[in-house]
Amino acid sequence: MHEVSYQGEIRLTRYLDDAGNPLADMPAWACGETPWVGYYQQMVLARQFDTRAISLQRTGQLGTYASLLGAEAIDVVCASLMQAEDVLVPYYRNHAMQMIRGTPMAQLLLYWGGDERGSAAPEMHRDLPNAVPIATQCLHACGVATALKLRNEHQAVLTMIGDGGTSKGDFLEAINVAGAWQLPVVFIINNNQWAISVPRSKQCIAPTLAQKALGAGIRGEQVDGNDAVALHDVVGQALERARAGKGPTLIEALSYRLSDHTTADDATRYRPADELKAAWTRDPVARLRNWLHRQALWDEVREQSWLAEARQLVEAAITVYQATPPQGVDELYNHLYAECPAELAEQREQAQTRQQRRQQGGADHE
Amino acid sequence: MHEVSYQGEIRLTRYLDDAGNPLADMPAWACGETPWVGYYQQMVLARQFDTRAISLQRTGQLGTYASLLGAEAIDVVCASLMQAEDVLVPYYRNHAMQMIRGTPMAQLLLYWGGDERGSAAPEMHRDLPNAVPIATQCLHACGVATALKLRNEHQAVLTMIGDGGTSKGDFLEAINVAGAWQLPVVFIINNNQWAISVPRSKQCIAPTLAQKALGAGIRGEQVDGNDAVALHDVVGQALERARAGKGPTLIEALSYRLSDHTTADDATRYRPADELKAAWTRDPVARLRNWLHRQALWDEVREQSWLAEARQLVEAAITVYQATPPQGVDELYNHLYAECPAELAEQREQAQTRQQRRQQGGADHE
Amino acid sequence: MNNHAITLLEAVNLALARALEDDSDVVLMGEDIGANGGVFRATDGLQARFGERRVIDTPLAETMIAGLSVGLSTQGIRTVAEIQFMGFIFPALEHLIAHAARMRNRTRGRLSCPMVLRAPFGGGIHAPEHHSESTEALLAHIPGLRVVIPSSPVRAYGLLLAAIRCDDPVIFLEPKRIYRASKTLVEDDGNALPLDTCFTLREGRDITLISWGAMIQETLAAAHRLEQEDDILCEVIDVATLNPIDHATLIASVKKTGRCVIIHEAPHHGGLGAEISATLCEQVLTSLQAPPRRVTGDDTIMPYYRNEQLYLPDVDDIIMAVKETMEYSG
Amino acid sequence: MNNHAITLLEAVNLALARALEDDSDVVLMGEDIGANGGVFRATDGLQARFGERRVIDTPLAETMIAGLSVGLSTQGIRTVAEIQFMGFIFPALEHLIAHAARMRNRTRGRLSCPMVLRAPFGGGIHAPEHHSESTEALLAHIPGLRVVIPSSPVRAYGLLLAAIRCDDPVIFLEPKRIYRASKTLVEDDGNALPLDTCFTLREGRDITLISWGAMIQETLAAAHRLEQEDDILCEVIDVATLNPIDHATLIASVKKTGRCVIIHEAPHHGGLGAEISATLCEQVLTSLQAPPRRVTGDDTIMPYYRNEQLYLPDVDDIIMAVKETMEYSG
Ligand SMILES: Cc1ncc(C[n+]2csc(CCOP(=O)(O)OP(=O)(O)O)c2C)c(N)n1
Ligand SMILES: Cc1ncc(C[n+]2csc(CCOP(=O)(O)OP(=O)(O)O)c2C)c(N)n1
Ligand SMILES: [Mg+2]
Ligand SMILES: [Mg+2]
Repeated sequence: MHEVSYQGEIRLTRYLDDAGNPLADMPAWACGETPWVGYYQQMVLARQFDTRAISLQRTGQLGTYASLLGAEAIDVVCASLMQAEDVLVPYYRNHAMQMIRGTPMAQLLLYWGGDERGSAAPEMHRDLPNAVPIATQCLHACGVATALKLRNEHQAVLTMIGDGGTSKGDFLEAINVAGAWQLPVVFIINNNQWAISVPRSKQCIAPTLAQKALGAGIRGEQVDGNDAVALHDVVGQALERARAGKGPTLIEALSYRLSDHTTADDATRYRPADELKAAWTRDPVARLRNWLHRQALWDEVREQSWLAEARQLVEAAITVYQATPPQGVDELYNHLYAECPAELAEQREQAQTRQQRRQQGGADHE
Repeated sequence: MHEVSYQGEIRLTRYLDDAGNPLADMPAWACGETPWVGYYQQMVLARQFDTRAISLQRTGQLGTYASLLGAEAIDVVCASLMQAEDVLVPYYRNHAMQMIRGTPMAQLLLYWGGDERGSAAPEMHRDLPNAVPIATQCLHACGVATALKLRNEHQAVLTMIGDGGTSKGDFLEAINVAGAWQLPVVFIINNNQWAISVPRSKQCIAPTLAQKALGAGIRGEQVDGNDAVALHDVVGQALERARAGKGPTLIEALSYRLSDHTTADDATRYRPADELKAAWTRDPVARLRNWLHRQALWDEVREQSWLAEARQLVEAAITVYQATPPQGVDELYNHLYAECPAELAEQREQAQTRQQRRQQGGADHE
Repeated sequence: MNNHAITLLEAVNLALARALEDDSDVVLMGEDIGANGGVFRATDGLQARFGERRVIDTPLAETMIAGLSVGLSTQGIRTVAEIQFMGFIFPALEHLIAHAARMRNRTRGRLSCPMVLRAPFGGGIHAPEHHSESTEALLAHIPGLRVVIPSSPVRAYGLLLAAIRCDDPVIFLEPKRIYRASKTLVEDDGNALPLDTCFTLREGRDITLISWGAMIQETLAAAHRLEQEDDILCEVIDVATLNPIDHATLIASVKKTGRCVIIHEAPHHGGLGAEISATLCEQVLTSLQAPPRRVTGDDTIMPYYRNEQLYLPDVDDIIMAVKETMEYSG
Repeated sequence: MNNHAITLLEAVNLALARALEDDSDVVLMGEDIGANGGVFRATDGLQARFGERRVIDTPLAETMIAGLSVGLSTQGIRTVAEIQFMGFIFPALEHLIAHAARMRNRTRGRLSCPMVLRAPFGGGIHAPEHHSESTEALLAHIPGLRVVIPSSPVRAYGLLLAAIRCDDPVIFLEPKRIYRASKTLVEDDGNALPLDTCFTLREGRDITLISWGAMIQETLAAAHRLEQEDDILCEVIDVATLNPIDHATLIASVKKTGRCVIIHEAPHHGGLGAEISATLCEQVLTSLQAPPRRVTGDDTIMPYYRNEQLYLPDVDDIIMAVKETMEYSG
């Protein structure tokens, strides 16, 4: 004797096909210059930043770097839809989000150049710094959202995670408590199909990752992450629901990691070349450009002039980055505690002496 | 432009109403003496064990004890349906399961009496001992299931967890990997509505806990945990699917914790009395008795004689338990490593000396 | 409650109430801390008094509790989270070590984690497996985490207030064996105690006894008996804050007495007794008239309760170690 | 691969291959260890050779990796799990501490956890945050866990084989800074090295240098220079197994030399240097001609890579500590 005690479903939103053609008649809000041209420009800028960051790394001028190639639409649309007083809790691939939220590109380079000051930009307000340990950011986002709720601030928190990260307890505990407490959080899964070398299919047998929301009793949906229009629709509504106290949303944005995992990775070891090739036909940047071209909102002239501008912006940031002298040895000790404890202050002093010694050429030259 | 990319549902299985009346015509397999009378007897025995364990605790003869009152049907049916070569990975409330799997009651008492030998019964075969850290057993169950799979043994692993435990990452990671690897595991949630003082409603906003299976892409269902017939149906099929290589199942058994959380708890501090009273009308033991009475498979005479027998079995176990001398001090050191390292052997020797000293009355009497 | 003699447990409750009262940014969070008042009653009555928004029962997930606390505290909410028993703290460690301890350093001071994680710890109460651990050394090894352990009602009150007001993450470990051991007068004056100092509980001439948590009881009892029976005058120091440690006080004392015994319940190997012993040797070797001794738990698992007394050091163990140290000659 | 000069990393690979070859109950598991061969290539080629059933890519969850390993190993599957970087080991700790370390003791020997958890550790490779930690002290404090760290290709091969064959859970930490530092001849003879002994790498008369992992390089370099330049003969000991430690070898050496310096990368406070220093003082106080010294990381967070060299001890630091110890006089 069986009865149905629960039914749930996940929907997928798409507006543009791979070539940037509307899949059906476009709604009115989707037409016109704003916000699409701005989105496009940010996406181009992000890609320019990415290209240069990789080349800096290749020439020994930057540390291991996580490319956002292929995730430009997700990053740009999410960040653009956020209000200044919303809070971003990023993962390590959200450079464009951070730029749009106000972090100068030079600071992003500092971060990836192995300098803590990259996370210290005053422009970051109360946004959290990058979380490297997978999925931990999801719980921080819930904590921040709880703080907003306790203070009756009607703002949203947005956090992102990769497809691989959805297997880790932190993410699953986070969506559960977000539901239980109806927190104003939007969780975005950047499902780029790979977690380093592990394909999406090996993380989870469920056909969608969005359906993890059903287990937590929260709203979950899929969106084409290469489709800026669809992202604008889905993420925008989720942020509004969060701000209106209507609870959390889990959004699985379907994308593809067009790059290696990081500059330390070599994806040819494990990833079929034709899969990558096919993914390029869904490139989010080309798709939006085509759609704008089609509507005569963009053309080759604007493209070239924006590309030049983007290049300039990035080069200027690189110059600032490269001109930034390293932190002094005391900075290893200054920020650990609100006030430096006696023993640590002593270690700081010894470290300063040692550093002088090292600069003067070692123990023998004392 | 939205399309539906996933649909899922959870069903609830029940055969008997609260009073033990069939909710509809009963299937043929549900009628007759076997296995129902055996189930009933085990449930009565379990309750007798439970009653006496609590009284031992109250009189200082046993440590903190977690009562299984209200979960008898779940435990008895699950354990009875398991084959000897299946593996049980219990949590701390599965006394009846362990008994039925072969652990002598005296050993169970030893465990709750603060003696490691309680988990050493050779009758436990390769079953795991109780897991106290919430939800950890679910991952162990997956590990055991992976071992079975690697060795091509077509057996099942069964593990249990409480409603509260479903919020913890271990459980969620476990059902995910069980799905990804199609492991032969049956996860039973004993949803007794409370996690110590925290009600089910505060753990998760989803209407069922079974739907967490949907997020992991595995089969999930609800069953009336006070209904031995429904349990027999649902758990039996899940175990068979597991053994047949058809993958894992998550079963949410709806029950009620008719006791305090443990003997260290006082549920009147947080639990409405009328809720408890209402829950007693769904008592699994009375329900099965009524159903057996109705079919003339049980009567007051058999009841009394079985009760007497159950009492005897339990008292005999208590006698064995109470007659068991404590372990020697060397036993603190003998089982940590396969071979006792030199330093630890030295500590063992000193501990033996110290113990002699203590028994002789302290430092002054050396 | 002003001016009543109270237990250590009640002092914890009193400090929590005071902190909630004084600062609307203080929030408590944990499993069963609401209506139930915590499994030990440390939060008894606080939800009724301060409401469900400030005294919050969480879902059952320690990783989550720690992760939420990190997020909350970055926004200036002083989160006092409870882990029900220290044996269940492990899932919280990633957030404590990788985030709470680092947030200020990582952002060069832009954000910080003014949070407290409370957990009862230690053995001796006849509890089930995993309810008797002393793993303070794991936490005290982490730069950026302050680790604080009170050993009396007065210090529980003052140190917990200090921990909550501290702008750094603090692990506050409560010795549950002495939760209700004795009552002393605690004034609810809102005064915090310092987190950068050891407490000298008893001055002495002959030897320094160094301990923390519940073992302070046995240590004081040993000192008392040693004075009575053998005229050995022990200086007794409660380390109280295990990271960063106030080594200066310990060093000064051992310079004076020339001898020391360090007492803790946690296993010997890599316990904090090692850090203290090593630092003393390194700093005051020439003042030492005998090797420092450690009286600790052995390097095995705390046994189930029937045999737990076989594991725990007792007063006689301390007395013997002291006597042997006093009698040491090269 | 027989008789080729190989790196420490290749020696790890060689030992894993040998173990997979010899015992069908050995299974490898971890993130990216399959087709990718591990982010450092420690498992390169093994999945191709031994198949997906024995070299298993897991979903991304360290708690799960540890929990599965516990379950698998209770059934006699010798699971060799990889944690990609030691900075991500924290979610695994509950299963390591509460289960792997206890299973044998808890069941009085009925079940056990013959598993190995491998993780690369330590700084100096210009990696991002959390990729440079040295938290071996946390693990070595846990009774029941063996903690093993190789410092050369030969020891990597022999100790890893021993770890896999050991019937206890072993944490095997690989010093990634020297993964490819040098090549030496390693015979693939299937012979394991003992897990209960330190390795004396260099005999010496004047002072004992005690270290492990990557710092063995700097320690040996310092010993070399001290001999060349100052005629100071250092005995160099690689502790190798950090729990249980072979204190006897250390004690014998320091009894002989009368002096010692302990070198590790991990933070000073509560690091294993403290345990070694304390034990030496307690056991051989009268043989000590100078206080033991610790050359360690400071009690702060390993900085991001631009400044990581400011954190790591170097050869000169060791040399200075040795000289000061040699010159010590009361
Ligand atoms: C807890 C933890 N484990 C392992 C790693 C190492 N690691 C870094 S990124 C990564 C894969 C992440 O994949 P995914 O979540 O899909 O995100 P993506 O990088 O593809 O955007 C891994 C395993 C880590 N950073 N944290
Ligand atoms: C990791 C962990 N955290 C906390 C506890 C303390 N604790 C023991 S039982 C329990 C509640 C469990 O509730 P539930 O999962 O519903 O199972 P039930 O006891 O109701 O069967 C708690 C919090 C624990 N044992 N392990
Ligand atoms: Mg990915
Ligand atoms: Mg429950």
